[in-house]
Amino acid sequence: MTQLIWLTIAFPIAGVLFNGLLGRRLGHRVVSVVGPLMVLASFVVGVGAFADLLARHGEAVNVPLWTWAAIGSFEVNLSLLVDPLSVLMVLVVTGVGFLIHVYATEYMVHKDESGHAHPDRDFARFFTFLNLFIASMLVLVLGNNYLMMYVGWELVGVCSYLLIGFWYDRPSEEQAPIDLGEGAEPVKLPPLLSPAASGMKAFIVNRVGDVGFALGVFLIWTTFGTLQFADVFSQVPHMAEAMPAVLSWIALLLFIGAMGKSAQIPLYVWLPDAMAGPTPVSALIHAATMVTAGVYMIVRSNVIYSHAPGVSMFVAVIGAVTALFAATIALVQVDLKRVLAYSTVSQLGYMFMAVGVGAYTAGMFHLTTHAFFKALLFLGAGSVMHALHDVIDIRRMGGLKNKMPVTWLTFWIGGLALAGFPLMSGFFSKDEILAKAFEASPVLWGIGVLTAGLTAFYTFRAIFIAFHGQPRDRHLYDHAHESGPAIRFALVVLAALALVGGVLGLPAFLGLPHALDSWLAPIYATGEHAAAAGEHGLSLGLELGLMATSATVAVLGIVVAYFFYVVNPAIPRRMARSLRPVFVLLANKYYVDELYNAVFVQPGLKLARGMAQGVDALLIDSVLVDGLARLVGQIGRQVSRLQTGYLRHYALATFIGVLILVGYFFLR
Amino acid sequence: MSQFLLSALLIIPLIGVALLVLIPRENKDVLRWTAFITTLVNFLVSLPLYFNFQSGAGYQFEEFAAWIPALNINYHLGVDGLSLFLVLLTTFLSAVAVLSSFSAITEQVKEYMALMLLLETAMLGVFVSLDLFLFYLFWEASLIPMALLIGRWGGERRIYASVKFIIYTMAGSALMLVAALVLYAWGGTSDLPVLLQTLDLPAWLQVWLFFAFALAFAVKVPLFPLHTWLPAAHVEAPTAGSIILAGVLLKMGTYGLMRFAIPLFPAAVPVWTPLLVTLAVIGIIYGALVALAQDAAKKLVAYSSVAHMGFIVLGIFSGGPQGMSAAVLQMVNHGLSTGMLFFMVGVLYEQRHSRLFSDYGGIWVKVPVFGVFFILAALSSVGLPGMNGFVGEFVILLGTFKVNWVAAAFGTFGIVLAAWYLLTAVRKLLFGPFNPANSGLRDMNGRELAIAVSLVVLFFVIGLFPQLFFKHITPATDALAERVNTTILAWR
Amino acid sequence: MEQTLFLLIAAISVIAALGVVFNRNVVHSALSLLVNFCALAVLYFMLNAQFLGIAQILVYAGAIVVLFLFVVMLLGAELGEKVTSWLTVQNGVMAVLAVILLTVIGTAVFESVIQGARGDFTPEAVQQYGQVQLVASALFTDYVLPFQLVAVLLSVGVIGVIWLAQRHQQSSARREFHD
Amino acid sequence: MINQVPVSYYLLLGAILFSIGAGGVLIRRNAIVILMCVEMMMNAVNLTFIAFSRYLDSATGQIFVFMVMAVAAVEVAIGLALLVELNRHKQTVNIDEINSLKG
Repeated sequence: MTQLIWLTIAFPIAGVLFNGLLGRRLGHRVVSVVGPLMVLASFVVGVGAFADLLARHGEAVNVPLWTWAAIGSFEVNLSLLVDPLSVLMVLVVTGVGFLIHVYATEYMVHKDESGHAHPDRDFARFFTFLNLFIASMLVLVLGNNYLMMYVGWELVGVCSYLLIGFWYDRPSEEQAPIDLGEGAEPVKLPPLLSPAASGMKAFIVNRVGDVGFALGVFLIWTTFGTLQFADVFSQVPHMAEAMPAVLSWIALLLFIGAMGKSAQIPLYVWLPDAMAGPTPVSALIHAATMVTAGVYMIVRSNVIYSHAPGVSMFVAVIGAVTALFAATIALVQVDLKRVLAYSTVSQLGYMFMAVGVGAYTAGMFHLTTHAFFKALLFLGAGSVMHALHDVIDIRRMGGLKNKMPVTWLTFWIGGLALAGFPLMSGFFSKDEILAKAFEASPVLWGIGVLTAGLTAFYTFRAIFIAFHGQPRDRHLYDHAHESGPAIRFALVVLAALALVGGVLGLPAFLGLPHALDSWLAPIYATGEHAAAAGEHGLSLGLELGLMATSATVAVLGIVVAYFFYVVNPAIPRRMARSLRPVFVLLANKYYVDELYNAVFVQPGLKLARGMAQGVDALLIDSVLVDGLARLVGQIGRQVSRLQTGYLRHYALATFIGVLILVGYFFLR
Repeated sequence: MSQFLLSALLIIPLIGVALLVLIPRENKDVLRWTAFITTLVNFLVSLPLYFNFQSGAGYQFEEFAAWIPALNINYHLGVDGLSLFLVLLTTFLSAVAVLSSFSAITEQVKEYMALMLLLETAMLGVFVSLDLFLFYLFWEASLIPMALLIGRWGGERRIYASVKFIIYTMAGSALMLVAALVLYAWGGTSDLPVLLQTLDLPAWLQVWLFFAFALAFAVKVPLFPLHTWLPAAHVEAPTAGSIILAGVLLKMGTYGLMRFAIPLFPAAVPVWTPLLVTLAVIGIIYGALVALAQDAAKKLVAYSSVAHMGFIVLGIFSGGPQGMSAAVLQMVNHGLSTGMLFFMVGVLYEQRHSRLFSDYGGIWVKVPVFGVFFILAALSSVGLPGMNGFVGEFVILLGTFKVNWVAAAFGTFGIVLAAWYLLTAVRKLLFGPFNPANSGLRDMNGRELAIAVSLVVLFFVIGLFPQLFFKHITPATDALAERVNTTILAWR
Repeated sequence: MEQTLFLLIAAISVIAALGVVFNRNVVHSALSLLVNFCALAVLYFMLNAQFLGIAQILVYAGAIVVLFLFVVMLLGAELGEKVTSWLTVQNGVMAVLAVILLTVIGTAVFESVIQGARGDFTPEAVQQYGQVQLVASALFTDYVLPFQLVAVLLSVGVIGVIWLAQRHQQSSARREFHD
Repeated sequence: MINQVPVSYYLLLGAILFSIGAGGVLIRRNAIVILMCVEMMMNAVNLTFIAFSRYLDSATGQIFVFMVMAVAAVEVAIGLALLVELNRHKQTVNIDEINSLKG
């Protein structure tokens, strides 16, 4: 089955062509079958490849496709790499992807009161792009050289652009200001970007990251002369002695690409605005798969990063800071999807912290579990939106648990996993990261634990406001209803995965094998395992202690949230009033968007206008080019004035000519 | 038969013109279809060029006939890796241009079609001639039809644009003529292959001759400071005129650099490379920035051409074979994607007669098929992997990075700006709330669809299988790069 | 003796020349032109060019000056510019220029020795064959082509003048028709 | 009759007459007088021709004068005809008013 791995890409592309060309004519039912079917087929092939790989004990296999380009020393042969890491990603992408496709078949169909289904006007186009995304993600994950990774990198960027801007004709929406009660002046919130604008913002910010990635790839080719992973990684140890600086530069440049794609500190601004896209898109692209591409890239190039300790530490620091930063913003968000968006940025920070300190397996483990419970949470939020006619502002929800039991229950499971409640999948993966972070530096661990607490708090703040307490908008509450079978199916499966996900990486002291670690071991074997991430440096007691602290912090977060929003809702308002400046700062997302707009966007446009009118139209065009033409015109006019029309002048001119000639000849 | 192929390519359009003369002026459709069939036949005749082209480094399909024996100037045609795909691009785009102007041009169709065919001959002549004066003859000949096309069927300020176009290019190429004469004096002949073997000019002369040639080509490319004729010409030119102007005429500049300037004066290359690379990089950033500030679709695409051609020049002077062969492929890519962008803008212009973004907005809902193709064209121009733009840009930047990483860094930053202005254009045209003024728009008809589909198919073929093209281009560019490098070593 | 005669005639011609230029009345300047031509004719005689002397009197003095007077009469004598005084700045400049030309040619005349192919047209030959025969023989042997051309020139000139004059009648005729 | 008068005297006289003629052309504004001065310049040239022919004993000088006379005659005829024509239109012969050739 491994040799057929290219089918995993071929199926979605077939889906793209089918839905793209015929979808509009064949109606939404056919499209809603073809779309998910293609992804399921890929999943099946993925599982087949997984089985083969198990039989081969994780030994990588290259499936060559065709020679892309061969110019002198630049030789790129497209081929797919089937090894533990890529199969894991394939399973995650196609598995979660399939569930989200099924979910979307119902989500994109609006039911009016009479139960009559109105599919979205561009139903076929939605599934075409969704399949295109799966195909691009698989290209990124399965490619066996940096060029294919870059190709996938850009393709997923374009797909996210197309899908965020799916409802391209919707204008930007104003957000109602937050009232803090007792006559305090309500806090104004910035408007939400329109889908078209946020799509473009996402693409351009990604592109800024891609520039770094591209330069990294060029540097790799310039130093190693090849782009194939295997060849590059084999030369890395020798290069580490020869030119360590180049290696760090490569690692840094590739990480800039990861920053853009996985929304880390400087380039994260596009992810919250990406929520303007339909919720399945947010779930698939902005939670489970695309944003994890950065983590995958670092884990794939673990050999480079383990030989560039400086940059790895930088990665870890960026990850930790992003985690904390995003968590603080999530505390005050009023839009359910934006709470989850900042939570994703924060969790990605965790993953980068893990891979930064060399705990690649922990990073991948958290990536996998995060894919499950974050997709679940997003789909839950989508189910709520679907029921409340696209209202996502939690201040208008309340008491939905009795109206939407399944969504409420699955949302709880997702919330617990995200918060890191003991025995949930999130707990194991986050705890492993914190353990490894503690090994690297207690400061990182401190930030991690603090963020874990905040995560628990804001997750359950949203749950309690939305599902518990009294309904705040009676009209909406009456209309709320549980979602249809497709949505519930997806929610339940994902909830199950979120529950059992932990089994992939049980801690060593339980005696059970750490499944993921043994599974991913081969990909580290290529480069000797520099960081001693494999065996535990910590004593058993210390590890138990760490696990206990992270568990208590999670539970504490939940209890505080319960106390704040269910027992005595007035408290958060009073706190907000007293800490007003902090609250306003968080509500406006530290004014980062406004900062970027003022520093990059506006000056860029002003420079563009300056160049267009000033330099181009004025300086070069009218002054130099047309100016030259006018100059020639003037010279012409001046010379013509010599023809005065008076004979005397002509006679005089002739006379002077004669005089000169005579003078010259006679006096020579 | 195959050894008269190139002359056949030149003559078929002339036969077409003869046919047009016979057809009375009234039945316009007969005129249009005759012209189109001629260009189609010419395209089909040019296909064998690709199929039985042995990818060696030498000139193929050579034709030699004494033209002015006394002065040792002769009618010498030939094709090699550099010009093969440009010939195919010319014949293909001419067919596309003629087909796209069926509904756009209503008055004086006979003259219009005749000029298009003459233009095709002139352009093909430029790419296949291996004799300096023959090249110069076709180079100037290509000016006249294009100027008339802009002058007669253009927009409001068409006279200004066409006059500026002619004078700007003529001024540049006048210097080239002088240099050609000097070269002829030194070399004794104007035959390129002979000159390449026998020529040994002193270094200082090579520097000046290179300057003269490069100036003429830089005007045509257009390179940064000499580009202001392009937006004026594009905005005023009819759609088909723009397609040909952007698609082929700009390539004559870069082709000229690689065919004449670099091989004939290799010693001058290291002297001029820093300046030209800097101008190219400025062109990339500057073109993108100015494009960002445009409020008319056609002007935006025109400035995007300035930016894209900047990439090509960057590739040519990157020194390595990668940069050069990618530059040749990028010429073809730019011809196709910018040609399609102009075609799409033309489709809109024909119905709404306005080029300003403000008149459009949210039209994707009204013209879905058009929307899809426009986005594909924009993405190909932005350099989306899997399509043609990416192949050229990526490999050019790769090649340049090895030699001069600062220029490559700026160039790579250029693709961000490219994304910014092109996607802004897409957003202003297609996205956003529907502008009721466009309610009369109809989606693409069969003819337009045929053009769009054929172009998009080519985008993906080049994007996914560039090796089909590189295998023919690389030998020629390797020879070129090797010639420049050996001279530098010997010279130094 | 001859020298004094030459100086006398030269003085007369110079004064006549100045008269032509500085006379307010066109008729007077025409008459002084006549005097100048006659003085020159005498000089030709002194230079052993009797035929040309006669020709000079016939052509220049007789025909051209008469033509001038005829035209002056036709157009009315006073139509020239009302010259108030000769001492304007412009005239001064022109005069200076004329003097400069004179000095330039003058110096050249004195320095460079006249040399050239000495022909056979010596005074003795003149005595023997007669001046007109000699000139005629030269004219009709090696200069016959210029001679023909002059003939053509003269006829063209005549036709030209007639045409000009004739056009003059038509236009005036046509003008009456229009007015 | 040997000629005591050296050739340079004649040439000098020719030069003087030529300069006076040139001066006249430049100074006077009356077209007729200008034509007269031009005639005078031509005659000065004739004088120098004949002087040369006399002192170099060659007939060519005289033949040249013959040609010059012919040209002069035609020139005056045409000149005056034009002048008459001009007068018809502009009612003047003052060359300052005749400036339609202005660039």
